Amino acid sequence: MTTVAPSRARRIADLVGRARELGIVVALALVIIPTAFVNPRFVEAQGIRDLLLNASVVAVLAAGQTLVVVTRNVDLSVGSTLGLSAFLTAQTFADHPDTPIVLGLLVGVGVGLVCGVVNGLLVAVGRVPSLVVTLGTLYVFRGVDFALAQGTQINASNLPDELLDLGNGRLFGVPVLVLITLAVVAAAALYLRSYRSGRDLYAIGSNPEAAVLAGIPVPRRVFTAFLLSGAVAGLAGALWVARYGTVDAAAGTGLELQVVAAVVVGGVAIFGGSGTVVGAALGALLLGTIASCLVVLRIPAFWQQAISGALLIGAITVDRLLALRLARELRGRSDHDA
Amino acid sequence: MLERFARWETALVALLVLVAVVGQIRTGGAFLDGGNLFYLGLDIGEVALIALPLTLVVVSGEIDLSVASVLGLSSAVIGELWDAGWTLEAILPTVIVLGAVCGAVNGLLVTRLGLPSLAVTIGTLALYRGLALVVLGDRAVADFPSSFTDFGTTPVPGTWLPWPILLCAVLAVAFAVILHSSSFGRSVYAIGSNEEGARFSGIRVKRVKLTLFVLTGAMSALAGIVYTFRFSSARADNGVGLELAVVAAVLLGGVSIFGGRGTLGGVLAGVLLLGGLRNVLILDDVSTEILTVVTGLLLLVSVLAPALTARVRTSSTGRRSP
Amino acid sequence: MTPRPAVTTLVLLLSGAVALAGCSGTSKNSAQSNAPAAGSTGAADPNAKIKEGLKITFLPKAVNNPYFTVAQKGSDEAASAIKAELKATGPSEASASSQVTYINTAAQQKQNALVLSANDANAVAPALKTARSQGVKVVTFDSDAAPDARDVFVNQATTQEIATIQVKMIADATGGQGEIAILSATPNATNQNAWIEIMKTELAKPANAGLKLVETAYGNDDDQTSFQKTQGLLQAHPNLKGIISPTTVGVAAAARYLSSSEYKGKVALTGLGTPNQMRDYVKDGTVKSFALWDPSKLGYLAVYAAGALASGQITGAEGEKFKAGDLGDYTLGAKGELVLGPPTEFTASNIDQFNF
Amino acid sequence: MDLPQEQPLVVLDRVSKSFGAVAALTDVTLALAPGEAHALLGENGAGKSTLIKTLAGVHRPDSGRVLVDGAETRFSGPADARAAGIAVIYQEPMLFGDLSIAENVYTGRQPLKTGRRIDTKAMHAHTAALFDRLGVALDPVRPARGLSIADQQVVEIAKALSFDARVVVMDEPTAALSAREVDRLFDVVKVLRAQGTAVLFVSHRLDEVFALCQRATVLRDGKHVWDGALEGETPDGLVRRMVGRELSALFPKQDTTAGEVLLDVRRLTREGVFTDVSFQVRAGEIVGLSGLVGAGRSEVARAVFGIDSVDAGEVRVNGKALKLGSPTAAMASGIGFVPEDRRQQGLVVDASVERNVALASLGRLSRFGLLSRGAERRLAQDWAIKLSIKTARLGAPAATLSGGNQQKVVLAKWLSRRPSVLIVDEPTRGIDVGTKAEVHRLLSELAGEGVAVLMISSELPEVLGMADRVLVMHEGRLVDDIPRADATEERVALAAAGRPGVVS
Repeated sequence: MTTVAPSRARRIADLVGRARELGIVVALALVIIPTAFVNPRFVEAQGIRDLLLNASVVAVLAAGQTLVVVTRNVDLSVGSTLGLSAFLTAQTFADHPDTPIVLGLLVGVGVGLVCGVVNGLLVAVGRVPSLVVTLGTLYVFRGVDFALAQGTQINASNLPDELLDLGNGRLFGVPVLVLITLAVVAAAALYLRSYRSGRDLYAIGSNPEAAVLAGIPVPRRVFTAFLLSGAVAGLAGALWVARYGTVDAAAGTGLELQVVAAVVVGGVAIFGGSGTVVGAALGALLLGTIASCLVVLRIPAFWQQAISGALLIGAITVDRLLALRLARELRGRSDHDA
Repeated sequence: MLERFARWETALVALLVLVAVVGQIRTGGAFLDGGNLFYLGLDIGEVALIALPLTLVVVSGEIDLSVASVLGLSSAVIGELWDAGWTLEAILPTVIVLGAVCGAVNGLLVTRLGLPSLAVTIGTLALYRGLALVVLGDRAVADFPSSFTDFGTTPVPGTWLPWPILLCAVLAVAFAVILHSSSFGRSVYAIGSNEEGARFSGIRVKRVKLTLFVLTGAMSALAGIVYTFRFSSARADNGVGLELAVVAAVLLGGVSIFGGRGTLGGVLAGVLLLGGLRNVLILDDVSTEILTVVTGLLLLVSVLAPALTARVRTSSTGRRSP
Repeated sequence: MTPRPAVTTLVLLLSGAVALAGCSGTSKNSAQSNAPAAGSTGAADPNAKIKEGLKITFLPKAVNNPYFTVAQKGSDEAASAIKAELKATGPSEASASSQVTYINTAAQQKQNALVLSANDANAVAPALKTARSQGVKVVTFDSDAAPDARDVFVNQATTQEIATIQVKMIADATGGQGEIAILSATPNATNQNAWIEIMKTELAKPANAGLKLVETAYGNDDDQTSFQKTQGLLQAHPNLKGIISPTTVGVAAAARYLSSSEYKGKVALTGLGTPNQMRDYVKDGTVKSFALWDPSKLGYLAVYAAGALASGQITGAEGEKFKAGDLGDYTLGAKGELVLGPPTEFTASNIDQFNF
Repeated sequence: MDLPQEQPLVVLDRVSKSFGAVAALTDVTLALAPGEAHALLGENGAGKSTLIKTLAGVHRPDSGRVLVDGAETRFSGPADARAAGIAVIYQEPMLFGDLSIAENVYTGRQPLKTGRRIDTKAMHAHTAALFDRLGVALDPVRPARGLSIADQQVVEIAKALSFDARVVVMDEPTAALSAREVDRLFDVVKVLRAQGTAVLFVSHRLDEVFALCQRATVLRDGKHVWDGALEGETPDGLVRRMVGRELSALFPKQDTTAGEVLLDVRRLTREGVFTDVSFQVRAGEIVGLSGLVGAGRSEVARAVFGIDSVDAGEVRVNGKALKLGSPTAAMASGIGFVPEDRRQQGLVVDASVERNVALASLGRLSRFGLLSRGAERRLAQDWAIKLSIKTARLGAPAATLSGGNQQKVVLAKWLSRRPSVLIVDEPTRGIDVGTKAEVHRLLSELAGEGVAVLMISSELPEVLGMADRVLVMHEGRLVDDIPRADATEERVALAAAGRPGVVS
């Protein structure tokens, strides 16, 4: 157990850890630069703003999802949570046009929190697999949404201008929505990186049994992860209203798969333990950018979905190969004992 | 003996009976009417066909979310080939082989590269649906001869039984035999309960799993054929979102998402329960949103109930071993 | 252990199942046409009174679509006028096949008539035929089913009128010069595809020679998708001068994007939209004019037609006449088609008179 | 050395704990005084693990009290035990592979800076300082994944040091360590004792126990048998207390004449795991494979059976070359393999006994792929009787059986295939003494019937008593091949420590 050639093992681990974020940035460049050549508008201010705006809702959801996925769980109900929160937020504004914006956003967050509590209780206390629980609540939340909406739609004209400005306004040329997204991603990243309870989430996902032995309150932490994921999805719902101005009960249907895809492309291990919020957010940006590029490059719309799917599979394959490589390197390095 | 009563399958059958009785009363006898049962059968046909192989996949501890996309892809290919002048007799086997290939891609990614099937099939969910759009685009092909579409729209002569359900029943027997009475099925359970243990017992884990994914692909393609003929409409977006309904039915049928546990009978009861409940609620003019909520709640109950009874049982007898 | 035999058995069974489907070669060219239409039975009695207590099912494309919520209001009015029992039901997502269950249920419930807007003209046809064979009268509105699968189709306006007015509006807004694009609903939407065909003919006319259609995009009648497709169109075509969106969801999303972007006022937008959704954009100058019929009147007329059918006043043959309450007299056109009337053009000057 | 006379730090007072019908601990009392190194002795399955987990707060005792500093305490979880100053170092440490070493040391107790943020720099510095104290050079920043068991143990010890634990429990810490590492560990323990820490030391190596500890407690079958000062005690006396009978009563290997070479392993290499391993096992022979945990013994067995792939070398069974990397091929050639981890590898614990017995014979039990349940049941009944498997019914899940009976089910699974080569990995780990003797008799009978048996075991007496020859591995290489006559505890231990053949 003498010297373990520390710098080398560390370097490899670091490289693989960062390779993911670097890789996405490179991929982004590979996608954007040729597109910009073909169509310079793509990288003008409006084009860049649109790219960021398109990715922002998914990026926010991906940040919340990361908290759950690193604990070896998954939250498939985010799309429905977003829909429910979007509708209730919009309705609050439509019924009470004088509602302060912050209060309205809090309504969204509150709705999300309630959904998160339901998921969290079922998973952490009921000890039921999260995949099944959140698949169930995916239906339940959406059903409640339909029941509340009763086929109505809330339009931009019913919503206060301040809210819509939030979705379209800019601060120093950057859309406010993008700033909010950055704030959420930064907060989640900070939490996961620099707080004890955040690190606990990684520990739980990395080795649940050891987490119990290490005295980590596993159920409470998992509950918190779902709670936060719900709250973030709720906030995303409120942002959705601000961005699109039109909300009916179907808002955000099917979004969960996009979010999981973004998280996975972003390098978060689907079985927990590793991955970063920044990676997940970059994953969302990459997927959104590719979709936009295909439109701009006038690639038939029909190809877009196939390309996203192929990309997702490519990403997890590369990940897996890198992980195997890393494992081999680490194993080689610790057989030293000379 | 008591355990037998506490089994989830028993509860499911009881629920089914309850739904049938209440449905019959609430709808004034319309529920168990032959005509209604025919429609009920049509409605659950595709879900049942896909649920059969998916049960085996989930018992083996994996999952396949790409099933509905394979259905869509096969429907799109049927349309495209039909437009290109192929005969249906040539198209149908081609499509089933295509489905098997889709399944093989899933299976190879899972077994050869060791990727988690959840992530892989979320990817192929998008990929196969995307390919369906590439193949058929925005077109809808509808001019199939009635000799074929009748398969999806008429009952077996002299009965109320829809043809797809007859097909499904035959295949259900085959799958039940495979899962419950064959050495292959025994391997599937062993892999699902303890993959390592299965490997140490000489079971070819990778090959079994690959076979299951191929079967699932082929059956999804078959469901695509049924779907296409039932609506006499080949479209790229056929069956969007159906994967959740199938997974819900399988889980409701008592199959453990972690593998190793579940029966085909339970899954069929799950399919019937979801379909029957839906049918009763629609007949009774209950609104759609309630349907969605009920589906979700049933799913939650299906996992909560066993978890809770298990906990009650262990707390009464104590844990077995450290 | 040997998994082989079991699997072989299954593969055989699967192939058997396929073989079961047919024996001789059946291709597109050899196939005979579908069975002849069920056709109208019996003769119309123009003097028959509309029966009371008719049971009618109202089936929109999806229950949460605001357009149909408005149409349903009209149908409720008509139903209370003819003392019919109207039941609105339907799927929560507008997929091609989801309506079939509800059609079957209507037949099962022995409804007198079914009023629906078809998600897919062909996918609903077999179920509709079965329903008709069980005595259910079928009226389609807004979006037709295969003509041999229904009795009457209530068209909002003729296809020609709808296409023409939109081309006229975009020509006005762009000054008749420049590239234009279309933002449609789903790629399979029957209505939109028919309108787009005629729009293309219109655009080919010398009067519209300055307009060049560069792309047709599909927003899938989904707000977010339509929104992003609008973005894509503008980026892909730097010289784009105008967009036509012949769908209420698409036009609202496109307007919303334009009004918040740099393209506001530079790129013209028109199409089919509801006054409530579009009011702000007309007032802030994003949109000069758009068109639509009144969906509630459409629902009203459809229910009256259903009542007339179920009471034997009409059978769906060309030339038959009936009185549709407040809307007055209507005459059936070819293939059992009724036309509500010309679409209304909404501009800043008249939009405040409408509320739907 | 004087016994510490102060008040004990921790006392387990007449603690009992059972799992279902199995009583793991019955009225066990244990007291740990400050500054003492206390040995906990007992055979596998005597209840040591349960006792440790009770101290660690993982298990709550059914009856009895836990006293900390004389006050009765209830641990509602591991966090409580840790808060009370009790650190447990498990035999196979439980680390978080994805997290850095430093984070593993400071899980839940990371040093903080302003805003309650984790002070990563300080954490790395503290960890490096701990490793300095231990005299090891591990990089605090690298992830724990891929560390050797010895290194993982060091991380665990650093963790215990980091929160100034007053009671440190070490569960067979030396099993995987080289002699030099053991010396270093003992130095660390002395430092701990000097600080007034109590060390509870679990080991099968009695020489280490005598070198390190002042007092000992012996458990047998979950009961407290003896405790007292080690001064004046002899290893033999302790073993008698642990086993409860004379050693000679065990290990009834009959003498057989070795026949044909049935298993011939030639220059087998798996990079980074084992290198250039060659040996033969003949019909009627029991060959022991000995060595420290982690020396590569189980890995060789796994490779021969085809679970893991190899990079070089070949295996011949009955003279024919075996296709490597395929358990199916290994089974077809006549190899049976009773793996190390019974619950994870040997059994499908959720499945019934009969299904487990039949699991390796599915092909033979079915026709056209259809399984005959009658044949399956007959097979299971047959072997349940032969091996006297004690179970309420054959349909009961294997999880409900005791460890010994579970092991018999695994044996039945392989014996029903009539193997010509049987590899058994730790065949008697964690099973009771009676069953243990049955397993030994069975292996001996098999050899008598001409089966070639390769037995991997960490229990030296078992290896010495059963094996015709003893192979010893050290760090992935086969270092010694000792005939029965020359096999002594000392020689095997020296070879395992990397110094073969230096017996005086």
